Amino acid sequence: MTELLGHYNYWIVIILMMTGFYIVIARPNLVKKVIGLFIFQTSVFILFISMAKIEGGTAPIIEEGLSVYSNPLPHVLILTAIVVSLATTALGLALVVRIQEAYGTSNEDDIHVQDEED
Amino acid sequence: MEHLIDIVLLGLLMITGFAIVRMKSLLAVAMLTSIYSLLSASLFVVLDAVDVALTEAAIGAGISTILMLATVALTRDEEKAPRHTPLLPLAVVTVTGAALIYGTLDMPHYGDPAAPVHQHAASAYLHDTPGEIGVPNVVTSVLASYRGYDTLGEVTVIFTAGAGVLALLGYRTRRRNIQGPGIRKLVVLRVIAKLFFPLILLFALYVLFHGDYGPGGGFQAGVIFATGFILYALAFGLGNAQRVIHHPLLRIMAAVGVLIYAAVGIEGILLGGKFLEYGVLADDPVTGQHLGIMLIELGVGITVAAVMLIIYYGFVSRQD
Amino acid sequence: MLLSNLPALQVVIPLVSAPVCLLLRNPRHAWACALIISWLVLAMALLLLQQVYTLGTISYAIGAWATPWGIEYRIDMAGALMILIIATVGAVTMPYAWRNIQHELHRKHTGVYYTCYLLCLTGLLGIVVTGDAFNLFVFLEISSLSSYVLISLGPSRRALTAAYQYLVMGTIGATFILIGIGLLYMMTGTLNMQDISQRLPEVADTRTIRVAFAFVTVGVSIKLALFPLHIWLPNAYTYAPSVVSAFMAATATKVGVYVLLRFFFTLFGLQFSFNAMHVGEILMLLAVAAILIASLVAIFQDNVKRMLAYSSVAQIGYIILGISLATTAGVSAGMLHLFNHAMIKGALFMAMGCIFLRLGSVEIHNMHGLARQMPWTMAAFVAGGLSLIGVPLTAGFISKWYLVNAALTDGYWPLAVLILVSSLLALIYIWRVVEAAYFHLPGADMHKVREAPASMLIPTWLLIGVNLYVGLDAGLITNIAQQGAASLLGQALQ
Amino acid sequence: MFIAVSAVLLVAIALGLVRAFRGPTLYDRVMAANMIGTLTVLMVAVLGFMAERPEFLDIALVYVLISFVSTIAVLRVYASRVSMQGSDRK
Amino acid sequence: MMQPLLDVLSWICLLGGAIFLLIGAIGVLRFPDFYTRLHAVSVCDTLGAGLVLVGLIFQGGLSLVTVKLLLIFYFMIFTGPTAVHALAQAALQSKLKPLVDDHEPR
Repeated sequence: MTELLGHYNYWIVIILMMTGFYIVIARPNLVKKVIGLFIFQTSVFILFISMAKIEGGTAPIIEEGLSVYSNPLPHVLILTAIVVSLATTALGLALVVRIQEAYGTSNEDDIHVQDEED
Repeated sequence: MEHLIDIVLLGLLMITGFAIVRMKSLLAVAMLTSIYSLLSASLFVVLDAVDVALTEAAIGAGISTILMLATVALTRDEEKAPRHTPLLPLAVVTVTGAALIYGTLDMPHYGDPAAPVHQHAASAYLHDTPGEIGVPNVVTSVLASYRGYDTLGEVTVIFTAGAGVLALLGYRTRRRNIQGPGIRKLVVLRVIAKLFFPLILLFALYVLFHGDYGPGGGFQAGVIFATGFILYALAFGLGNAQRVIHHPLLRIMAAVGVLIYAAVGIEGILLGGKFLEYGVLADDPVTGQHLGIMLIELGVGITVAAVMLIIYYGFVSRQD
Repeated sequence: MLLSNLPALQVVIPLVSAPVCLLLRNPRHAWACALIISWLVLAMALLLLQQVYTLGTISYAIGAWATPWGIEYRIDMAGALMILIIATVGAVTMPYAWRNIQHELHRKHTGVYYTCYLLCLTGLLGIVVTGDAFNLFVFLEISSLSSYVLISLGPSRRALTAAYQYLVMGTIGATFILIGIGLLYMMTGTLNMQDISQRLPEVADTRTIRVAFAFVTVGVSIKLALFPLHIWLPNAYTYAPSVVSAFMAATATKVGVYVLLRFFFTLFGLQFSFNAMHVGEILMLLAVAAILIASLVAIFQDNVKRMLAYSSVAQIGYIILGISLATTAGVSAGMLHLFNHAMIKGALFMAMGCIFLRLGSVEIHNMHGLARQMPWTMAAFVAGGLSLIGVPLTAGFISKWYLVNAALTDGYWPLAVLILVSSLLALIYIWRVVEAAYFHLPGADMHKVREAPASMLIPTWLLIGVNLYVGLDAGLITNIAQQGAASLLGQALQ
Repeated sequence: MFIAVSAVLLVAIALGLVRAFRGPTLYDRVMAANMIGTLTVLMVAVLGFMAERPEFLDIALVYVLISFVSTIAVLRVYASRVSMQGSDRK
Repeated sequence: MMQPLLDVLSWICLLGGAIFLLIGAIGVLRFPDFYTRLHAVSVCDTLGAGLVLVGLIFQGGLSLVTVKLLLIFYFMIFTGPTAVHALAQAALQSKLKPLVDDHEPR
C-alpha cells in the first residue's frame, strides 16, 4: 500500500502535466494554447512542492517548539517559476490580442489560410 | 490524515483539468482555470508551502484570470473544433507521460525524510538561518539572501514582461469615463470599493514588511497592491484610475524597483564585499542582512505592482 | 575592486542599463545608452577573456555564500569564448540598429526596442556565466521572453504569429528543462553544477536520472533548433526586424549549444551522457539529417532571409556533428564553427538588412542587377557566402577543416564526405542569390536604388573583416576553442 | 473535530465544481467560482488551526480579497463585452 | 472551567457552519434557475462562513489569531453580499430572465 501511496502524488501530477501539454499541442485556438501552457506549468510546480514535503513536517517558518520542517528550497524555486509562468502568460495573451486585431481571428487554422492567400 | 485532503484535492484538480480540455466556451475555460489555480493554491497550503500558496492564489486566481478574460472579451467566445483528428498529439502526450511515469519508479517516496532532497542543502538552510540571518521565515531568507541573485533574475523577468506588454499593447489613456450602461447602478460597488481600497493597500504593506516573520514578501505584496488599484479601476472606471496612477509614473516605478534591487547589490561591491553581499551593508552582519532583505523586498514590491498595473491597463484599455 | 567583481558586473551592467533605457523618453538617448553599454560589455568581455586566459577557471560566489548554498559564477575558457561572441555581435549590431530600427519598426516601438535588446543581452550573458542549474533556467527565460518581444516588433503582421509560435515552443522547451532540473535536484539534493556532477555517479543508473537527461536534452534541443525541433526558427528569423535576425542568428542558438555542452560534459559527465545514454549516436544522426534536409530546403527558398534561416539550421547541424564525436578535437572543431558561424550569419543577415532598407524586399526575383547599385553590400554578401561554403582563406574553411580532421581521426570517413558534399549544397543556394544580383539585367526602377548608409555598411564589413582575419590567421581563435574544449572535457575526464 | 469540518468543506467544494462544469450561463460559473473561493478561505483557516500554525490566516485574508476582486473583474470585463457586442448586433 | 464550555461552543458553531455551507452547496446544484441558486449561495455561504469563523474564534481565545479572524469575518461580511449583488445586476443587465413559473424548466 505504501508503494502506491508513495508515488500516488507524482502520478496524478504527471497526469495533470500531460493534460496541459495535450491542450497546447491539440487545440488550434490561440487562447486555449496559452491556458494549456499555464496548466502545464502549474502542475510542474505541484511536482516540485510535493517533492519538498516531509511526513509530519510543518511550514518552514522557525518556531521554538517545532523541529521538523519541510524543505524551503523548492518553495523558493517555485516562487521564481510562478513569476516566470505569469510573464509567459501575459506576453502570450498580449500577442493573441495583437494577432486578433491583425488577422481578425484567433484560430490557428484560419491564420494559416490567410497567410497562404497573401 | 492530511493524505486524505491531499488526495481529494488532487482528484478535484484532475477533474477540473479534464473539464478544461473538453469545454468549448472560452469564458468557461477561463473561469475553470481560476478555480484550478485556487485548488492548487489550497493544495500548496496542505503541503506546507505557505508563501507559494499566497503567490499562486494572488497570481493564478487573481491576475491571470483577469488577463485571460480580457483577452477572451476581445476574441470570439466559441472555440472551433480542430480540423484534423488529434492522434499525433495524443501519441506525443502518452509517450511523454509514459517516460515521466517510468522516471517516478526510482523516486524517493512522497514525504519520506530520508530523501536526498532533505539531506544536503536544505538542512543547512534550516540550521544556519537563525544564526546568520536571524529571520524566522526560512523561505524569505533563502529567497532574498542565500539565493538572492535568483530573485534579481526574477525581478528582471517581471520587468521584461512589463516592457514586452508595453511594447505590444502600449497604452491608451481614457479621458472620458465611458462606462457600460449600468453606471448609475454601481453605487453599492463604489461604496464598498471606497471602504476597502485603503484597507487593501494597508494590507499589502503589511504583507511586504511581514515577509520575514510569516508568509509574504515582495511579490505577494506587489500583486495585492495592484489588486487594490484594479478594484479601484473596476468601481470608478479606468479613466479615474489612470488619473490616480498615470502611465508614465508606472514606467518609472517599474524601472526604479529593479534599480533599487541592483543598487543594493552594487552597494555590496562598493563597500568591499561581493555582489549582493548584505553583511557589509551595516557594521553588524545580521543587521546588514535585515537591511538588505528589507530593501530588496521593497524594490521587488514596487516593480511587481507597477508591472501588474501596466499589464492590466494594456489589456483593459484596448477594449473599446 | 572592479577586476575582482568582473564576472558579476558583466551581467549586472546590462541588467541595470535596461531599466535606465526605459526611463529615457527620447529614442536617440536610449540608443546612445545601449551603444555605450554594448561597447562597455565588449571591453569587459575582453578583460574577462584575458583573466581566464591567465588564471584559468574563475569562480565567483554571489553574496559571499559558500558554493552549494549560494549561487556561484564559474567561467572557464568555453564560457569566456561564448561571452566574447555575444559581446562582439552585440557591440557590432548596435551602431547598425539605429537606421534599421527607424526603417522597420513602428515609430512608438523604437523606445522600448533598446530595453528589450539589453534584456536579451543580459539573459544570454547570464546563461553563459552562471554555474547554478536553476539560475541558468531563470536567465534562459529572461533571454527567451525578450527575444519573443523583439521578434514580434517586425514590420509585417506575420511577425506576431512567428513570435507566438516561438513563445509556445520555447516555453515548452524551458518547462522541459525545468522538469529535468527538478528531477536532478530530487535525486542529488543540490543545484550547483559542480556539486551535481560530483553527487551524480551514485544515482547515475536510476531511471529518474535517465528521464531527467532525456527531458533536459529535448528542452535544450528546442532552444537550439536541432533538426526535428527547429520549426519555430525559419518564421522567427524571416519576419523579425533585420538587426534582431542578425543578433539572434549569431547568439541565441549558439548559447543553446553552450547549454547543451554544459549539461553533457559538466553536469552529467562524459561517461554517463555518451557511453551510458549513447547520446552521441542520436546527435550524429540528427546532425546529418539537419545538414542534408535543411540545406536542400534552403535551395528552394525565394525569400533570402528564410534561406539564411534554413542554412542556420544546417550549420547548427555541423556544430552538433562536431560535439557528437565527444573527443577534444571534435568538440573544439564544433566550438570553432560556433564562433565562425556566429560571425558569418551575423554579417549575412546585416547585409540583408541593408538590402531591405534600400530595396524594400528580400525576394530573389526583386534583386536582379542589384550588384551595380549596391556594390559594397553585395560584396559583403558574397564574402559571407564564400565563408559559409568553406572556401579556403575564409573562416568557414578553417572550421570545416578541423571538423573533417576530427571526423577522420575518429575513423568516420563518411562524415567527412558528407561535410564536403553539403558544402556543394551551400554553394548552390548562395549561387542563386549571386547569380540574380550580378548576372541578371536590372529591373525597371533598379536605378533609383542607392548604396546602404555608412552606419549600416561599416558594421557588416567589420564582421566580414573578422571572418577574413580568422581565415588568414586562425591561431588565436583555435587556441581558445581548444582550451575551451579541453576545460569542458577536462572536467568530465577527472 | 477540524477533520470533520474540512471534510464537509471539501464536499461543498466538489459540489461547487459540479455546478461550475454544468452551469449553462457564464454567471453560473462565476457564482461557482465565488463560492469555491469562499470555501477555500474557510478550509485554509481550518487547516491553519489543525496544524497549529496561525500564519495560515494571512493567506486566508488574501484569498478573500482575491476572490472578491476577481469576481467583480470578471463581471465588469464581461459587461463591457456584452455592451460592445450588443452594439454590433443592433 | 471555561475551557470545556468554549470547546463545546466552538464545536457547535463549527458544525452548524459546516452544515449551512453544505446546504448552500446542495442548493446550488438542485435549484432550477440562476437566481434561485444565487439566493442559496449568498444566504448560506455568508451565514456558514460567519459561524465557522466564530467557532474558530472560540478556539483561538484572546490573541492575535482572533484579531485576524475578526478581520477575515469583517471582510467576508462586506465582500460576500457585494459580489452577489454585482453578479445579479450583471445577469439582469445582460437580459437573463428569471424563471417565473416552473412549468418550463431552464
